[in-house]
This record gives sequence, structure tokens and C-alpha cells, in this order.
Amino acid sequence: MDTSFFVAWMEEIATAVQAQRDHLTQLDAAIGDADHGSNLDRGFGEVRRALADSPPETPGAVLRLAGATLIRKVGGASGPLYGTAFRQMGRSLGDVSDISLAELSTALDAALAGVQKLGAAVEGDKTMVDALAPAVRALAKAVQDGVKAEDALSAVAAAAQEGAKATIPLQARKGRASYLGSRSAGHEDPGAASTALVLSALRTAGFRTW
Amino acid sequence: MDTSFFVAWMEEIATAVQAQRDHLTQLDAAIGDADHGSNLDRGFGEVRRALADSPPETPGAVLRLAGATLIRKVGGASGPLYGTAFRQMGRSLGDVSDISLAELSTALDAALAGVQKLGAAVEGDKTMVDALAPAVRALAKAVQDGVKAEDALSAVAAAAQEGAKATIPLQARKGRASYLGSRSAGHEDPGAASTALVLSALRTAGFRTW
Amino acid sequence: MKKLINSVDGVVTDALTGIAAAHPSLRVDLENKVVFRASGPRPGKVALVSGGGSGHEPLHGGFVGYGMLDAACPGEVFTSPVPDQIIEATKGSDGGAGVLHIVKNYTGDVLNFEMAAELCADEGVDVVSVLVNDDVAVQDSLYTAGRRGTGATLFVEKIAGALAETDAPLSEVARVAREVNDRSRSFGVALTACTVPAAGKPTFDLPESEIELGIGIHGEPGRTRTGLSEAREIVRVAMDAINDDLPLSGDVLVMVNGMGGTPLLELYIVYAEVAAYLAEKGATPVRNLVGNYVTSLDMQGFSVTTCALTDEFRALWDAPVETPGLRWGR
Amino acid sequence: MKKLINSVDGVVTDALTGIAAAHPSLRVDLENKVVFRASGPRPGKVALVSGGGSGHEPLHGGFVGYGMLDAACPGEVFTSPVPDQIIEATKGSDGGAGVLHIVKNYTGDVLNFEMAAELCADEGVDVVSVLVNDDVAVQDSLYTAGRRGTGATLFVEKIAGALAETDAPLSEVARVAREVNDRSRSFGVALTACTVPAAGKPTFDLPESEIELGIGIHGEPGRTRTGLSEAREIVRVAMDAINDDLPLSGDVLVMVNGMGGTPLLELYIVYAEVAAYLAEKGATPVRNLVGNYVTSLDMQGFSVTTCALTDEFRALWDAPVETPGLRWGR
Ligand SMILES: Nc1ncnc2c1ncn2[C@@H]1O[C@H](COP(=O)(O)OP(=O)(O)O)[C@@H](O)[C@H]1O
Ligand SMILES: Nc1ncnc2c1ncn2[C@@H]1O[C@H](COP(=O)(O)OP(=O)(O)O)[C@@H](O)[C@H]1O
Ligand SMILES: [Mg+2]
Ligand SMILES: [Mg+2]
Ligand SMILES: [Mg+2]
Ligand SMILES: [Mg+2]
Repeated sequence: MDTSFFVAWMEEIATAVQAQRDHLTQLDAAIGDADHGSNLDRGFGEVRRALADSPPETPGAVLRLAGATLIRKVGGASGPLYGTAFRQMGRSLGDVSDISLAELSTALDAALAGVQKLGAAVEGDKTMVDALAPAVRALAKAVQDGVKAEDALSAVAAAAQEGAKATIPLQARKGRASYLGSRSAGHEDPGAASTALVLSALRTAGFRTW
Repeated sequence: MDTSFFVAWMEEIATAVQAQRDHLTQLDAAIGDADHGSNLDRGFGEVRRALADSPPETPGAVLRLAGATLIRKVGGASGPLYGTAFRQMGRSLGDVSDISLAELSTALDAALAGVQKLGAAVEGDKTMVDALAPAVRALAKAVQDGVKAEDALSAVAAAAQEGAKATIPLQARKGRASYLGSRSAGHEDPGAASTALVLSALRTAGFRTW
Repeated sequence: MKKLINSVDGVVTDALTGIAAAHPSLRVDLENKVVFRASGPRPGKVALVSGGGSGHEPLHGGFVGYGMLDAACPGEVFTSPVPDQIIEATKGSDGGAGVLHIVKNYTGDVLNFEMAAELCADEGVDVVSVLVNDDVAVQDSLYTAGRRGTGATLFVEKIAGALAETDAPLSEVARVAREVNDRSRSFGVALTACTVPAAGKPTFDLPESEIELGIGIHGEPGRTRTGLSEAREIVRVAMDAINDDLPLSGDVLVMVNGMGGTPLLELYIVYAEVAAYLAEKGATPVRNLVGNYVTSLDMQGFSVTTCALTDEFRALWDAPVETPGLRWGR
Repeated sequence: MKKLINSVDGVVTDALTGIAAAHPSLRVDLENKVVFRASGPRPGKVALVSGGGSGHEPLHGGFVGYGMLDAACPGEVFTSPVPDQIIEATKGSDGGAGVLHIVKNYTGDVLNFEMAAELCADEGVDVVSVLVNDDVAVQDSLYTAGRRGTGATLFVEKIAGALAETDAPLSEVARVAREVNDRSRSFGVALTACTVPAAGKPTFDLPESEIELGIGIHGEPGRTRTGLSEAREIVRVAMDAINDDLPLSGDVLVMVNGMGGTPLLELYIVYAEVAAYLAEKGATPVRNLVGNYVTSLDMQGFSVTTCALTDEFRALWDAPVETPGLRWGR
């Protein structure tokens, strides 16, 4: 997976988030403050612009720029968390120009670790971690099983989507939704839903570039 | 018509205004500020209380007390106008204890003169004058024609009601409705509507006491 | 109807109870419904008395205090006060130098204040009345009740109030009050209707994409209904109406006033457009207010009021004022 | 959605343009979205910086000025500011004596301020952060993000701001700020939901006869939904929640805060009930605020915030303040 793959990933995210913007905001309206869709749409729009303005030369640089941009432009809880996720991935990839599935797996693990270090959420707290963690495991398993890249990324997307849906019955213990107590149950977590979009875009980027 | 007739009139007004309170307020909502029903309901409720607290001994005293009470308790445009109308009627009746139809006619004329002196409205301006003036004329005619009291009061009520309905197409030139310009046309004037109630109550008081 | 009230009938009294509890600088006569300065009348100082329907808070009770009013009489919601209240306010604030009645031009306010003034005069109190009629949405002609008094009321109360603190005579205070009114213009816009507690539902229906132009402060519909557009365009309509009536130039005092239900965030957006409009006309908003000052219950919308400043006005505007609704300099 | 805006994306910038135009005492950095005192940093004085999502006006930009904040950074509507803004605000207001960050306890605010503080520390600016978490509707436990910061933010900004004007050191200013927060409690109630411009419709549906208890300031639903009742009973629920958490006694500073869409008339009715409740508990509201201070766009509702006063707090509360949103003593 080369630089253009990761640029494609960012573009696919921006497109998906824009299309799902109102849906994400409505999820946030139910158990939060109705800004998640506009936050991410603004953020990934800026990422697209930043990549166009000064195209990075390595996959790691793409992700580090994306992370820094999200931190600089999003705000809210999701800005620092998503920003950290991409920055940690970018750091993990270093300056290698062609990324193996195993390296991607390690990087996604670093993303999860970064999010958890910053936000202190564990699985089951009804946050983006509930989509990210199973995706990390799915990719690790795919690498271990030696499946081919397309299928690995499909497994990642599926795991994230499942993880997001699985937040529905949960009571939130982190973030704004936790203020609602038991009323947070019965709604999908917006950050988990957007994480599923982000990781599904990885698969779409694969379709586009391979 | 003795003191008890005029007390009955006030009671009939209070009852009618209370029953039509929301209707009057809705008329005022359309071309004014949605307070005419509560203004008059508060006012005539107070009149009822004042009459019970210190029962006046003559018809004129009943009306003067009613007028003073309306001025003291209603506020808005209708408080001074209705208050003046009743006070002028009361003054006109002096301290006579049994009032003839002719004396009532003179008193109602004084009421109209009082309202017009204070508010400077002429017929056609879409105000209470549009209900009061035809009623005054109807009573004068009944006296002239020598019809009996019941029929005279029925004619007064009918004339006032007709006058009120006739305000519907008019454009207001006095009071709050005049601010609406041509938009005031198509709505019945609340003060004309309440004047019709007040004068119909005269007829009902007759039914009750005679 | 959703309101933070105990009962429809108790609205004004309960609110006055709260005003009394919140502001030790005020004395509230709950029975007569009059808000006084707690310090009482100051001998030799002209007293300023105003009043009108409730529902416009902080007007008028919130403008009682040093540098503004001496007493305010709030009527029922959107109903002008009764003469008794006005008489109590007048006699209770007279310091022997006479009393200025500041009356917004509505039939009800005018009639009730007139009756009160006559009765006060009978009792030897020197009363002069000043009529505020700044609303350019209404034509001042034989075919209307004349222009309504709206936002300029605050300007009159502040500027004449500052002059009264200098122990200027009644005639002078009245002159300045009239001049402020003469040099002030307002225009109001509603995005939603308000709900009078006793009515229980909004005064009028306003579809999602429509607004009312040229409203007053009693929640009544305006002169015309039009489509909702950008703040910039709505402000232009309001400012054009003002500018057509009294061309804007020189140093201007300007208020962007919220009708009660509009967030301050939006009022600042409106102010930005007002300032841009004034710049275009070569006028300079050297003093301003942005906030909820002359409201209509929970109505969403705003009004703009301008006053062509004189040196005298500006100095009096800057003079110290200490009221619940307006305070600076002390 | 009915709003006085030019465009959904331009809301914050357009409002900041209006703030800049309206208040010569402020300097607004439109590019970085920071509101500064126009006078710039004063050497030797600890600077107070706060910020948070927009939509809470006058918080925070309206509290920049003598005796309160040195800078405020407003994020997008209901979205905490980004680190860049906070860094600009911090570096731009540092007078060499260090900077106090006043942070409301929300995940987003905490994370963004932390990142900014670290980067500022790297550049040699002395930054101390104080977390405001006064909302008793949320349990401060492992199972929540902790108590939200709401109305007490104003108390912290005013009282710590007054101390900073005396050139007290950063550690002292931070101590007082923490103490104010420790002694303050809030509870909020919504009668209606608000509409975030970018969302275009109300955040939640609230039937005509229901209210939300225990809301924060981001327009989110509360802890429970209940029937609309008399103001007296609603106030009792709010005050009981506060009193159960920190029993009310002695001299109290109390704020009855409107959420943006509630008329002042109703806030005074609420204040009357709050004062009655305090009297019942033997507590005395020696200082108070009634009005729109920490809002949630156009939401109808209110919050009550209490602070158990110390002599130190009271003197600092009374000290002069000159900001668009709070002003006395000068
Ligand atoms: N401590 C946390 N750890 C991980 N994710 C979190 C945490 N707090 C919040 N989130 C995520 O952030 C999402 C909300 O993002 P957003 O609405 O953009 O920010 P805000 O809550 O500040 O308005 C939540 O749905 C949740 O997935
Ligand atoms: N100048 C006037 N002369 C006669 N009647 C008037 C005048 N102005 C207003 N009215 C009457 O008063 C009525 C309104 O009364 P009300 O709603 O109680 O007072 P307000 O207009 O002050 O709210 C109008 O419908 C009209 O009939
Ligand atoms: Mg959110
Ligand atoms: Mg009316
Ligand atoms: Mg009225
Ligand atoms: Mg947010």
C-alpha cells in the first residue's frame, strides 16, 4: 500500500463523512450535542485540502498530516481523539514508502492505543473504541491467517461496523452520552458509527487503487 | 329600570365576558395583542366584586362605580374607554332611582360622547364606536317610536351586534389594529365585539329582572 | 404553552416578588405594582416615571435606579398600567421638583397616563409628559394611532435620567427627552410569535420560512410578511426603513435589541450587519447596545434603534447609571 | 430552522465580527477566533483564558475585560475550541506572570486544553488549569465523564479574575478558582430543545407538557423527563438536587440563568422561588444574578447556580468588573 493508497483512503473518508454528515449529527443529537457530523465533515474537508496543498511523500506523512489537521480543525472530543489515532498510525508507519498488511496492522494497533491513552475508554464504554478495537483484532487475525489484502480490509470494515452496531444497547460511560445515564442505551454511538465509516473507507480505497 | 336592573346588567356582562373571554382574546390576537378578553374579564370580575362589597343605592351610582372600577383595574385602551362610557352614563342618570327608556337613551348617548371625546374615533374607524353608535341610534329611535322596553333593548342588542360584524371588512384607523394597515381588514374588531356583548347583556338583564 | 410560571393570573406579581428579592436597590410596592428606587425621592431632583405593559423586561422595572428612572409601573402582560399605579408612582417619587412621565405612544398608555397626570396635577404635583414614538414601521397619519414607542424609550430614559441627576429643571429634562425621541428611529422584525400567558398560545401563526416585518413590542403581527432570508438582507430592510425616514449620518447611538427569545450569538451577527450598513452610509456607531432590552416575552426577532447623537446626548449617555438592566460608571 | 444568520458555516465568524464592532474594549483575532482585551497583556498580571463551544453567549467572549478574562476562544457551536486557538489566546495574553486556563469539564474541552497547555509549556509559558465541574445532575463517578462545568464557570471567572487584577501569583489565582468551583453547584432544566445551526432542527423532541431535568449547556437531553408543573415545584426539584449535594446555609451567591430563549419575566418568577427556598433552608442570597449568562442557543429553560460565599469571595465578587456581559464599579 503506497502513498496514493493512503491519500485515496483520506479522500474516501471525506466523501463518506460528507454523505453521512446529517446521519452522524442525528446520532449525536440523540445522546449528545448534535455536532459530530459537522465536526468530522469540517475536519476531513480540511484534511483533503491540506493533502492537496502540500502532498506528502510517504504513507506515514499522509497520516501524520491528517492527524495534525484534525487536531487543528475539529475541536470537541472527536478532534483530539481522531487526530491522535491518525498521528499514531503515521508515526508507526515511519517513512516506509510501501506498507505491508502487517505494518498496517501494527499501525492500527498504535491508533487504538493512542485513543485509549488519551480518552481512557475501554471496550464497552460506548465510544469509538468499540468499533476500533474489534477492527484492530480482525486485521491482526487476517495477517496471522495470511489472507489477501482485499479480504483483510473487508474483515476490518465488517468488524468495525459490527462493533458500532453493538454499541446500541450499551449505557455510555465516557463522553457526553454518559451524562444521560441509562437513557443513553438504545442509540448507536456517533463516534463508533463514524469509526466504522472511516475503516470501511479503507476497503473502498483498496478497491479504487488496486 | 331600578338599581337591581342595573346590577343585573353588570352581572350579565361579567358572565358573558367570562364565557367569551377566549374568543375576545383571539379576536385581539388577530389584529392586536391578545389581551382584550383577559382585560375585560378581569375588569368586570372586579366590578362584580365592587358592587357586592358596597352595593350602590341608585342606578347612576351602580354605573359610576362600575366605570371607576374599570378605570382602576383594566388598563390598556379598553379600561379608560369602557370606564368613561359607564361613568358618563352614570353621571347622566344622576341619582334618579327608576330610569325610563328615554333617560337610558340619553345616558347611552353620553357614553358614546365620552368614548369619542377620549378616543377621538369616529364610526368606520373599526373600534367599539362602530358597535356603540348604531346602538345609541337604535335606542333613540325606539324611544321616539314608543316601543316597549323589551323590544327597545332587543333593538339595541341587534344594532350593536350588526355594528360589530360590520367592522370585519374595515381597515382600522384607531387603536392597535391601525398599525396593521390594510392587514386589519377581514377581522372583527375585539372592542366592537365586546361592546355587542355588553349591550346584549342589557337585554338579558331585562329578561331576568322583568 | 410552556412557561416558568406558577399561575397565569400571578405572573406579574410573582415576577415583581422576584425583582424585589433580587435587587436591594429597588423597593417594590407589590400591592400597587410600582417599582421604586429604594433610596426614595431626592429633594430637588426631577423624578422620571415610566410604565407600560409587562412582558418587555428589563423595560421598565429594570431601568429604575441612579441615572435612569425613579419609578416604573408595570401593567398586566401587554396591558398598559392603570391610572392608580401611575399616580402612586408619581406621588411616591416626586421630590418636589416635578415628575416627567415617559409614555410610549399606544392608545392605552396615553389614556391611562393622561388620566393619572390630570389627577396628580389636581393634587399639586407638577407633571410633564413626553411621548415616545420612534417606530418607523407605522405611518404617523390621521389613519393610524400614530407611531408606536419602542426601543427609543430606553434612550429617552437613560439620557433624560442622566440630566435629571444634575438637578436640571423639569422643563429642561422634558426638552432633552423630546429631543432624544425626535432624533431616534426604530424598526422591528419577528421570526416567531410570542405567547401571552393568558392567551395560552402564540398570538399568530408564522410558517417556518416566513418572518414579520415592522412589528411593535406587543407581539402583534407586523406591517408585512415576507420570506426568511439572510441576516444581511433582513437588516438592510430594517435599516433602509430607518434611513428613508431620517437619513443616517454622523455619530450615532445604536441598539440591536433582542425580542426575548433570540440568542445573543444571533444579535451579534445582526450587529455586524448594522455596523456595515452604517459605515456604508457614512454614519459612525460611536455608542451601542446589543442584547435584550425591550422585549416581547419569548418572541424571536430583533429591533434596531438609532439615535443621531449630539454632544449633549453623548455626555449624558456616558454618565454613570446603576440599574438592574443597564449599569456603568458605578 | 429560523435564525438570524447569513450562513450556517459563518455563524461564529459573523458573530465575532459583530462583537469586534460592538466592543472597542475588545480586540478580536478573527483568523484564530480569539477575543482579547484591546489593552493587551499587563506585565505582572496573571492572565485568565477560557473558552468552549459557541452558543453559550455571553460566555465566554462577553466576559473578557477588566476584572475577568484576558482572552476567550470560542469553538464552533457546541464544539470545544482547537488547541491552536487556545495556544494563541494563551501566548497572546501572557503578561509574564503565567496563564490560568479555566476549563469546563467536558471530554472535548479537557483534551483540547490539555494539548494546548502542553505545547505552551514547551514554549516556556507557565500554564495552570482549573477544571469547573459544578453540575449536580451528573454523578462524578467512574461510570460518567464526570460532572459537567456549567454556571459556576462565570463565578470562577469573576472571582479569580478580580484576584488576578491585584497581581496575585498564579498559584493563588488557581487556588481561589478551585475553591470557587468546590463551593459551587448547579442544576439545569429545559422547557424546549435548542436548534444547532448545522443540525437545522431541534436536538430533541419535547412534548408540549414535558420538560427535561438535569440538562447541561450543550442542548443535550437531561437525566430525566417529567411533566411541566408550576415554577415553584420545578425550582424545588432543582434546589433539592443542589442542597442534597452540598447543604445550603450561610451567605450564598446565586445565579438564576436563562438558557437563551426564556423571558426575563419568567426568570424573575424563578428567582422569587429560589429566594423562598433559600430562606426556608436558612441560607441568605447576599449576591445574585438573574439573566442570560451561560446559554444554550435558543433553548427555553433555566439553571440555578449557588456558591457558598467566603469573605474573600464576596470582596472579589464586589470588585469592579468591566466586560460586555458583566459590569459594575467602573
Ligand atoms: N473518552 C473517550 N474515549 C473515546 N471516545 C470518546 C471519548 N469521549 C467521547 N468519545 C467519542 O466522541 C464522540 C463524540 O464526538 P463529537 O460529537 O464530535 O464531540 P463532543 O462530544 O465534544 O460534541 C462520541 O460518540 C464517542 O465515540
Ligand atoms: N381610540 C379609540 N377609540 C375607541 N375605541 C378604541 C380606541 N382605541 C382602541 N379602541 C378599542 O379598544 C379595543 C382594544 O382593547 P384592548 O385590547 O383591551 O386594549 P389594547 O389595545 O391596549 O391592548 C379595540 O378593539 C378597540 O375597539
Ligand atoms: Mg457532539
Ligand atoms: Mg389588546
Ligand atoms: Mg394590550
Ligand atoms: Mg460538541
